This record gives sequence, structure tokens and C-alpha cells, in this order.
Amino acid sequence: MAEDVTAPVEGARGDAHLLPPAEPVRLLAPDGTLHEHEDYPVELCDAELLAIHRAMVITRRVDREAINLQRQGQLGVYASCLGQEAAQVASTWALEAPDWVFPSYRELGSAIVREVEPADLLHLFRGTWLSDHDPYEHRFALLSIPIGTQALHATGFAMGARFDDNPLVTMVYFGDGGTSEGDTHEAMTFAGVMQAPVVFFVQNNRYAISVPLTSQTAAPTLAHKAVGYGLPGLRCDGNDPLATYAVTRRAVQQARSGGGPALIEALTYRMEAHTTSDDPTRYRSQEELEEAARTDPIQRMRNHLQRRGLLDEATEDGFAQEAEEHARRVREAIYDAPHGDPLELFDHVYVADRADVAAQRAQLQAELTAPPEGGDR
Amino acid sequence: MAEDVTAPVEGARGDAHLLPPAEPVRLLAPDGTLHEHEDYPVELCDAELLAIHRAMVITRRVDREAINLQRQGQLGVYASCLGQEAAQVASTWALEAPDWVFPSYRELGSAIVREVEPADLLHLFRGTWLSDHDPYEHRFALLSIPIGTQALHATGFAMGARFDDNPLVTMVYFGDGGTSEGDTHEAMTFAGVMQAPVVFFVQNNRYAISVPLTSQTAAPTLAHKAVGYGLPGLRCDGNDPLATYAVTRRAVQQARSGGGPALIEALTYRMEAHTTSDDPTRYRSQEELEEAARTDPIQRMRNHLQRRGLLDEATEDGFAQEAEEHARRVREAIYDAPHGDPLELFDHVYVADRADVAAQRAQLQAELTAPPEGGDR
Amino acid sequence: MSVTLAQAINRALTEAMAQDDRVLVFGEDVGRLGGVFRVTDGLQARFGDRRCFDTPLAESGIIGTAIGLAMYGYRPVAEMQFDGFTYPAFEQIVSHLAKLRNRSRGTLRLPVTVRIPYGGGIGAVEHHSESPESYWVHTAGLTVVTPGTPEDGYALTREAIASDDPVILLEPKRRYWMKSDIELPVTAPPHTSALVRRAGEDVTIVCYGPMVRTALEAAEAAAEEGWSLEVVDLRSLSPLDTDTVVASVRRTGRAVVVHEAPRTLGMGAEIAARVQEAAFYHLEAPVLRATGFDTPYPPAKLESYWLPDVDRILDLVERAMAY
Amino acid sequence: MSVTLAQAINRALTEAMAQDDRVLVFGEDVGRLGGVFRVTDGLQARFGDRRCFDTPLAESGIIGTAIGLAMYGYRPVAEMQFDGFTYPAFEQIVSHLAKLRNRSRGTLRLPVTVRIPYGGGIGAVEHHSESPESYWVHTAGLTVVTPGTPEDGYALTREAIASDDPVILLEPKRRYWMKSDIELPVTAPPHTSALVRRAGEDVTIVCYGPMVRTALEAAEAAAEEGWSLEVVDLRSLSPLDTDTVVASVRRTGRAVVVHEAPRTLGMGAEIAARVQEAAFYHLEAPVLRATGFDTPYPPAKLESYWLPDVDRILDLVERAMAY
Ligand SMILES: Cc1ncc(C[n+]2csc(CCOP(=O)(O)OP(=O)(O)O)c2C)c(N)n1
Ligand SMILES: Cc1ncc(C[n+]2csc(CCOP(=O)(O)OP(=O)(O)O)c2C)c(N)n1
Ligand SMILES: [Mg+2]
Ligand SMILES: [Mg+2]
Repeated sequence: MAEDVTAPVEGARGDAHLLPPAEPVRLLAPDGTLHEHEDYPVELCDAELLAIHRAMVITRRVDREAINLQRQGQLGVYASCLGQEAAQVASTWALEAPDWVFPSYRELGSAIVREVEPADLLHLFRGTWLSDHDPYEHRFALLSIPIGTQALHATGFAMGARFDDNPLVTMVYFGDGGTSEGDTHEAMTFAGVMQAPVVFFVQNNRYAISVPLTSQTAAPTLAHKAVGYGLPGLRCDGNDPLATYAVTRRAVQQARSGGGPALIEALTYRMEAHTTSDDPTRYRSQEELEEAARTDPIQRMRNHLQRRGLLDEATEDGFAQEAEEHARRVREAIYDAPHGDPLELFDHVYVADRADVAAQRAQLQAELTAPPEGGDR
Repeated sequence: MAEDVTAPVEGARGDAHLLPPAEPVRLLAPDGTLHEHEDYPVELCDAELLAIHRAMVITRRVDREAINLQRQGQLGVYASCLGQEAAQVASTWALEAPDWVFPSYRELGSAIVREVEPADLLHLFRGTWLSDHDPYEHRFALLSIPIGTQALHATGFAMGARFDDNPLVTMVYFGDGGTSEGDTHEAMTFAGVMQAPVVFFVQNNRYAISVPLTSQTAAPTLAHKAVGYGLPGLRCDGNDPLATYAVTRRAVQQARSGGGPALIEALTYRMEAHTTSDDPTRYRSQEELEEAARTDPIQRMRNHLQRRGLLDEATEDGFAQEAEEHARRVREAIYDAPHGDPLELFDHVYVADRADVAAQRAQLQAELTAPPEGGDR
Repeated sequence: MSVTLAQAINRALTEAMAQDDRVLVFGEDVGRLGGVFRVTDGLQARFGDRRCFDTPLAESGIIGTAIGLAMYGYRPVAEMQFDGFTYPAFEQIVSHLAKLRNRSRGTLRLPVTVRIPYGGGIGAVEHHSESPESYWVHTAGLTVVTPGTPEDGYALTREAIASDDPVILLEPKRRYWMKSDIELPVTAPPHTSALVRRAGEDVTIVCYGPMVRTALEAAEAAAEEGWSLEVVDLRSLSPLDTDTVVASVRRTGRAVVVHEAPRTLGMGAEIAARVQEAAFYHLEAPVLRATGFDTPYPPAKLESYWLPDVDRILDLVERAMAY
Repeated sequence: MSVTLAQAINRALTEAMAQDDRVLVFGEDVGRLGGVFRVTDGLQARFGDRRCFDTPLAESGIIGTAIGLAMYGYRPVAEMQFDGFTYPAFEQIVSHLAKLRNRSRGTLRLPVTVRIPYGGGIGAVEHHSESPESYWVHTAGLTVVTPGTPEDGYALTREAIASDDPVILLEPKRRYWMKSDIELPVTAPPHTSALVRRAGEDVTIVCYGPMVRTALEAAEAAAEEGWSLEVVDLRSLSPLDTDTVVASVRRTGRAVVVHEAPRTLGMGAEIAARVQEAAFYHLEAPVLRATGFDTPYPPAKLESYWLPDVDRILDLVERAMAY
């Protein structure tokens, strides 16, 4: 009787299953050989395997184009996903069409899978507007710059789906640094309590700008954070597209079937600078970079597909051409793209018509039509 | 080679030791019999055992006095610690004199151990001033009302001690609800990374006002949250003063000896309303209350001391008289205590002298000396 | 019938939930307890715990999930338990709630109502008597309203929930128990324009929320001293109905703005700036401000010295008349 | 010698750390990288990673631990990487940093400097061009300063670190590379009083931070059109040196306040309110405001239309002169 107060709290359960596996799941060796894992079957037909490779190839080419465009002054800044293509493409591939993606600012690979016009995302970096795609059309939320904040939006959206008995799942992307923010904590707290169908996908690319993971947490791995929220914590080799797909797929299916949220840590590496404004030579060595290059996800997938005889030169060339085609489209859309109408600054602030907004709009309109400075005032 | 990127991150270690024990540490049975635990020795002499009992008895009496004062309109509101005396007194007892306590708003028991004049704390609830004790004199920080925020202050203070090679330890108190706030997460994140000598002490009293623990987390226990920060997570029966002391003592010694921070979950129960403004009948049953009453920490300690022949009637009466004495002092200090000088509102806002502050001070001074309304203007 | 402000808001929430099952009410202690001020009393019992539920103790989480719920298609009504506890949610409110629609070029709508009991005068401990309106009004993208009467409490709540823009609904907690005889539901014109609550000739008193009643009391007292005060209740702080205020000042030539919030960059600053610009030649005295001081909110026993009251208003009326 | 604003602040940090080993510098990327603007370049190399260190990515954690470090006895200089990322730390700044000393009846001192690169004009993505000064100036307990020149950048940084009050140091990031020839170290007088940077007769231009240079350019352009502008650089926003501003307006009879922050409840509101009260009979025109618009900060390609510039200032000068 007197035991009850101090007995394990209501809803408590054994915790062994909460601990992440000691080793990240890896199915593809760097040379492309497949080592199956009974808990993580790769249910992908040949066509899908090729489609994932294609998306990664396109992602990398568009990523390079974006960097070029920035160098040519066509973009203000750009955050490259070089080296993280598998983590992004394969994880988004694990979703179904009705599911939603809540990206940070680096998920070009996920956008490619969701068939968001890459140029629409790049307009944000060019500064044409603050975003330029319809999130409802692609079920791909706006890029989110304040670290960690989007985790709460994904959680709230998933809560809504659950209240509505809608089987969709949301997946939110953030980085290793993002796990330190209070909002990420509150999101996983809400998700656990509400059993919201959301998958928290951490791309651990080893750095938050210049700050290494060791300055973000003393936890053995980021997947261990799941324990504190009653979520399963999963880990995968984020440069292994098949492992990333299989692990994410499992979490997504569990969430969809009412099994609740999950946290996935994908181990990867940011091959480029944090953004085009960054100088990584100040905080990481050439050796580290070369070493990381050996785990390149696209080469690994290529090796695998060739071993399976799925990827002949013609197909590979086809993908390369498609990638060039994407790059060309991006270039055409971005290069010297017009600024847009300054008066639009007043169009979307409120749904309601407001006299104060109209008055300031009129002020700008007058400024735009005023004679140039020095002219007759 | 290629393994390195996806290998466990630097500083990672086996995680078994991070998991909290399945059962909370309990050394005293409700009837007061002691069951020793090799990992948690109770290094307390008889005098200390009696002193802990004394502090709990005084705490309960002062707590009751505060409730009475509130009922009589002498306090605006009061947050009782009834039932949590052991969790507070025994944990604070585990500290050394140079160590710092960072309380929330409920830690009267800790204040009694730190010999803070209880009336000084009650002035906050009366509204005489926002605080009324010298934190440096007692190494007892100001009560903190915004939930979770003080965890960061305790962590920063502990970081300072470590930078300064000062062996002091800080201990911060917060509740079960407090574990959901982003600040608590950021505090444990910083503490883990900086290996700050801070002990996070959660009094899990089962409720955040009306909200039960099941609405705060899906984790099996609050101690499990330690895993995500690389901290040891400990649990104790918070209504068992000896278990609470032994567990806390261990964490404090580890922190002091450079072993880093720890998280302790003390399982207890809030016997009173959340505050005097609360109506607990809306969210908890009489049965639950009666059941909890059976685990009363003071009765348990009394049973134990009597078994050991340490507590004769004379001693018990002595404590009771001291408690009455404390209650009397509190009553005298609080009852109809004067409001203080309204002009003091301007004295502590800045260290620097500011003309704007002086001008508004002068305005109030003029208002105070102005003829009553309706009088000659 | 006679209802309190708290009852009027409760009634508005109940009817909004009954009429639209996309309306959700959540926050800390709003479910079983019915809110620390009982404003959500009965909602969980009537609509179940999917429509009205308690959240973890995390304000940024409450606003952040409200944004996600709104994106999904719900109309969340999120309660911040007290004014001082909106601050942990500041980033979600300012960087997302206020800006997401604009960021999305209009494709996203965030019909989120954030209910905030605010202001002092109830003898509370620190952090429970803040007047944070300036933080929200300075932030483009937010609509900010505050009722001064039970009738407006009902109407502004219904309008906030019906709005497709995010609305900060500031509830003057010291007036929760203020009663008035009204017919509910309140139909009639939108309440986001300012209202002249009392006509007068000498000085315009601009007020809102908890100070509406105080201003009307001051007008009574002033009448005895021969001053005729016109009392303008703003009701909406963003947008700000400058026209009604300016029209009144053009008539009276004098204005005193009243609010609890600290003076510097309080609403009085913005109103003074607009009035001196729009009624420059009509002003016979500068616009004056009867406000709280530029100090942290005081302890309970001293709040009466800090808060603007009839005397402070009349002092400034006298000063304005002396020009 | 010729130094940029960034170099001047770096120099001030270096000297403060050299002279007082209780001075700590920390934040995101301030250590090894030397800060995203290189303002903390070389500090970790010179003083070690206990004096200058990188923190986890958590702004509330940065300010909250700075408060604890200050209570222990250090003099923390905490960097918020960008203006828009101060918002997650809002509660620690407003509820504790600003109020703890008052709460403690003066027993606690919080000599914390919060460095914030702020403002627009560098073509950044969203959240990197905010002007949050109104949020801090409305909050009693904070000192808020902002340099308009490298010399003031050095001096205000030294004074902020030396202050026993918490100081919000707003660094106009678009001026980081602005050079001037100055003798360092800059010795007294205190730089928290406003400064008349250019004398004139017709209109007083009140400005601060990034707009000081713009205002001086406007004064040049105005001169060609025959208007004589007096440019007052506030330097300190809290406390606000009203006397210097009012003295100037009493001479000129006209004033235009310039700032990047949105107009409603921007500093212009407070200055207009104070000037119309203190110089009522001297004003020949209302105090006007050349500011950013009441919208979220625009995308890079449109920021030039949004930000106040010489033309916007001259438009208002012309309006003021027309009265
Ligand atoms: C709240 C907030 N603080 C600071 C920043 C500035 N910032 C942009 S990216 C970044 C590092 C993020 O690291 P991580 O979460 O690991 O993601 P990654 O960039 O590596 O993909 C920082 C500090 C921000 N965008 N938001
Ligand atoms: C940031 C913040 N949000 C909300 C509140 C209002 N509030 C005061 S106590 C409390 C519940 C705290 O519960 P818990 O952390 O378990 O501590 P306990 O009161 O049980 O000791 C709440 C929600 C607050 N003080 N601070
Ligand atoms: Mg990273
Ligand atoms: Mg509790």
C-alpha cells in the first residue's frame, strides 16, 4: 500500500528496448556489397533502387550548380548538402505521398524526392522572396532557419493528423547542433506524450558550423536522447542509402500504425563548408576531409547497383543528363532573376485588409515614383 | 578507414551505466527499519540523524504557519512543501557549507537547513519585496518562479567554480513539470558538455498544478532523461530521508571530485494544494491522498530514530518547542508587516545612477505628497 | 443577464467549439482544472480531451505545436497561463507565428488565438502581473486585441477565433470578475475599432484593457472638478484605430494615454507620436502618459503605488489643462 | 591608425580580457572560428578555451549560464550569433538578466555583456537582419547601447564590460567593415550620452547605430539643397539622453528620427513622445519618422526598398520644412 507513491510511475515500462543499438545499422559496405539485416529488410524493387540513385545524382549536380551560382553572385549564400545525399534522399523515400516533410535549410535531397523545383528553394538564398514553393502541393514545409523550431511544427501537424484519424506521418530534419535547442526537447516531449506520428531525423554531420559534436552533448550518441522521451532511438550509417531507407521505413511504419514517434540519428559528414560564407579550414583538417570522402554515399550506391547489374552505362549517362537538365533549369530560373515587386512586401503580412498596411504601402509607392535624388523636390 | 565517419563519435562510451536503476533506492521501510545498501552507505552520525529529523519537524511547522498566515490574509499566496520535507531537507543536508542551493519556489525545507530565516522567504509571498535574504550569506539563491530557468543559473555558477578550480558544488531543485521546459534541457546539455559540478534534483511530486506526470513525459522515469545528456540518472524514495541523503551525497561527492553532473529523481508526493489558490479536489481523489499520507517522511524518520533509541520524548518535545519558536518568529515578522517604502522601487533597478530613474522617482514622490483626491488641486 | 468577463470568454470559447469542431483549446491546466482562472471551465467535460487538453509544461512547445496544428487545418486556441510565461515562447511567436504567412507568400494561414491573462492589480507574485503588449504590437504580423468589458471579452474572443490571422488576445486578469448586464451572443459590428466610451470636451483619455474602468472612474471624478473627459477605449492595439483617437483629440485638443505597461516604448509612445503628427495644429498641450514606471513590476504590497490610478490620470489632466 | 568597427570591438575584447581575467567570452562559434564575423578572432588562441569557448547551440543556455557565471563572480561577454537568434533567450534576458538585481534588493550584480550583431543591409537570409532594440529598451533593467563608428565600437565595448549592470551591446553588422582613423585605446568621456555629429539649423536628425552614417550622408545631400541638418547620434538607447535631443530640437524646431526597426513602437515613437512633451512650444513641425516598414524584414533583393535611406530621410525633411 504505502509502496504506491514511490512505485514506478504510471505508464512506466522496462527500458531495455529504449536503448539504441550499440552500432549504427549499415547494410552496404563501401564497396557496395549488401549485408542483409533481419530487423531492417530493404523492401525496394529494382526501379526504386535506381530512382534513389537518380535522385542522389541529381541532388549533387544541383547542389554544385547552386554553389556556382553563389560564386557568381547570383545567390547571397547557400548551404550545401554535399555528402549528405543518401541521408536525405533515402529517408524521404521512406515516406508515402500523403506524409509531410519539415526540413531545415539543408535538405535539397529531400526536396528533389518531393519534386519541389530546386530553383524555388534557391530563391530563398537569392533573396527573391522568403520562400517560393507551395508546401501543400508537395507536402514539403518551408525551409526553417531558426534551429530546432520546425520540430515543433512537425509535432503539432502530426498531433493534428492523429486527432483527425488521418494515417499520415510527418518527418522533421535537424542537425546535431539542433539537438541542443530547447525547442527540439519540447518537440520530443510533446510527441512522446501525445504519441504523435512524427519521425525526428537527425543528420549528424559532425559539425554545427565550426562546433564539433563533442561540444553539443556528453551523451554517447544522439540516439540516446530518445530514452528521455520514451521514444525508440535508432541509428544508421547515413552515407548508406539502403540502411537509411530501411531504418527510416521502420520508424515511419511504426508511427503510421499508431506505434508513436521515433528518433533516428543518421551518421554522415558535411563535405562542403557550412555555407558558402564559411571557411572550414579554420576548424577541420584536410586529412579528415579526405577520410570522409572515402565514405561517399553516391559511389557506394553506384558500386552496389553495378554489382547487382542494375546500372549500365546508358542508365548512368541518362541520370547524368537528367542532372544536367535540372542544373540548366535551375540556372535559367535563378540567373539574373528579376527582383519582384517591392510592393509585394505588404501583400502577405495579414489576411485582413489593414489601413496601416495600406498607408505604408502607399508611402513606398510614392517613394518609387518620386524623382531621383537631387531632382526637383 | 572509411569506417571512421560512421563509427561511434568521439568521447562515446558504453551506455549501460547510464541507465537508472529499475527501482528507486529505499533504505527505510515505512515502519522505520533500515535496510542498508552497499552502494549507498548512510554516513551520518547520531547527531546528524537527529538534526535532519529536527529540520523536517521545523519545516512542517513553519509550512503550516505559512498556510495559516495566508488564510488570515497575511500572505498573498503560498506554495506548501507538506510531504516533501525529506526530499528537501535530506538532499540539502548532503551538501557542504561552500556549496550552493538553487531553489524553485517550494524549497522551505532546504532553506531551513541553510538557516535562511523562513520569514525572509515568506516576504516574497506577502509581497513586501521580491526576496529578502542575502544569497551569498546562505549560499541559497533567490527563489525562482519561471519554471526551469534556475537550472541554467546553477549550471553557469558550477561552470564558474570549475573554471576557478573551486571545489564547490551547486544543487538545483525543480519539479516533474519542470523537466519539460527547454531551459532544463539546455542546462543538462551545458552541464554534461562542460562537466560542471551541478546536481539536478527533481522532486517528482506527481503533479504540475493539476497536470499528472503522464502528461509531462512518455519516459519510463524522469531519471531516464539523464541518458540523453551523458549524466548518471539516480532515483530515490524521496519520502525516505536516509535514501535521499545517501543517493544525493553520492552524486555531490562525484561532482566535487570532478566526476561531473548528475540527475536525481526523488519520488515524493505533494500533500497540500499546489498553492493556497489551488483547488486539488478538481483533479485528485481523497483515496489517493490518504494512500500517500501513509508514506509520511517524518513519521518514518521518527519510527527509525525510536528503533535506534535515539529519540526519547524529551528530545521530541524539544524539537516541537523549537518548531513552535520558529513559527512564532515567522508570525511576528510577517503579521501586519509594514509595506516598506514605495520609493525603493527605484533603488535597485540599476547600479548606475540614471536620470530617467531619478525623474520617475521624483514623480512618485510628488504623488505621495500630493493632497488626497478631491482635495485642492 | 449579468456575466463576468471570465464567464463571457468561457461562453465565447464554448460556442466557438460547438460551432466548429476544428477549434481546439489547450495549454497548462486548461483541461481537468478548467484553467487557473476557470476561463476554460467545462470545456474538456463537454468536448472531450482531444478538443481541450493539458499540455506538457513548455510554452514554446504550446505555440510551436499550435502552429503545426494550424498548418494541418485546426483553429488552435492556446493559453499562456500568465503574461510572464509567454517569454519562453517568444521565438515561436515572433519568428514563426507572426511571419510564416508572409514567408509563404500567402499560402499558409495561421488562425491561431493566443490567450494571455495579463496585467497587475491582483496582488500576485512576480512574473504574474506583466503587461507585454508592446512586444507584440512592435511585431508585424500579429493582431493584438484586449477587452475592457465582458461584452468585448465575448466579442473579441469570437472574432479572434474566427480570424485567419494569428491573434494575441490579452485578457485583463484583474477584470475577470467584473460583471455587466449583457445579451449574449453579442452580434453587431466588429470590435476591432476604437470606441468612445464617454463623450467629453476638455481632454481625451486613451485607454484599453484593465485601464478602461479606471479611466471611466477618472472621468467621473474629473466631472466633479469641472473637467469634461472623453474616454476612448482602443480595444485593438494592432491594428491601432488612429482615426478615432485623432478625431477625438482634434475636438478636445488634449490627450492623456493610460496603460499599466512601463512608460518607455509603451503604447503611449506610439499614440503620442501618431497624434502629434496627425493633429499637430489641434494640440493645445502635449500628449501626456499616465503609465507604470520603467522598473520591474513591484511586489504586491507596493503595486498600488506603481499602477496608474485615478489620481495619476487627474494629475496629468490638470497638467494638460494648464497649457 | 585605420581600423574597422569589427577590429575595434575585437581590440576592446582583447584588452578587457588581458586586464581582467574574470572576463569570459563565449557563444556559438566564437572560439576556434573566431565568430562568424571574426569579432572574437584570436581570443581563444591567446587566452585559452576556459576564457573564450564555444557553447552548445542553445541561446537560452548561453544567457542563463552567463547569469550563473556572473553570480559566481565572472564578467561574461556572451555573443548571440545574430539578432534573430536572441529570441530563444528572451525569457532569460527579460525575466532574469534584467530583473535579478532588483529582485535581490541590490545584493546581486550581473555584469553581463550581451553582444548582438544587428540590423540589415548585408543581403542576408531571413532572421539575420532584425533590429530588436525596442524589445530591450522597453524592458527595465537593461542598458542598451549601439556604436555608429569604430571609435564608439571600442569605447562602448569597454564600457559595457566595465559596467556592473547588464548591457545589451547592439553591433551594426553592416558597418563592421567601416573604417576610420582613430587612436586606440579611446579614453573617456563616457560614451553613453548622445553626440551631435554634425551641427545644423533647420532640422534635427536623430539616429543611432547603422543609420548614423546614412544620416550624415543625408545631411550632405540636404546641404546641396540648401537645408542645414543637425545630426544627433544617440549611442545609448537606454538610458536615452533626451536632454541632448531636446536641446537640439529647441534650436531647430524640427526633428526626424531614423532607424531600421519597424515604425510602430520603434525608438522613433519614444523620441517623438518625449520631444513633443519637452519642446512643445518649440516645435514648428511634428516629429517625423524615417524607418523600416511594419512588415517582416524583406528578402535580400528587396531590402533596399525597405530600409531607410537618404531619399526617405530627405522626403521627411522636406515635409518637416513645409510646415
Ligand atoms: C536559433 C538559431 N541559432 C543560431 C543559428 C545560426 N546557425 C545557423 S546554422 C547553425 C549550425 C547548425 O548546426 P546543425 O544543427 O548541426 O545543422 P547543420 O548546419 O550541420 O546541418 C547555426 C548556429 C540559427 N540559424 N538559429
Ligand atoms: C515558465 C513558467 N510557466 C508556467 C508557470 C506557472 N506554474 C507555476 S508552478 C507550475 C507547475 C510546476 O510543476 P512542477 O514543475 O512539477 O513543480 P511543483 O509545483 O510540483 O513543485 C506552473 C505551470 C511558471 N511559474 N513558469
Ligand atoms: Mg551539423
Ligand atoms: Mg510537481
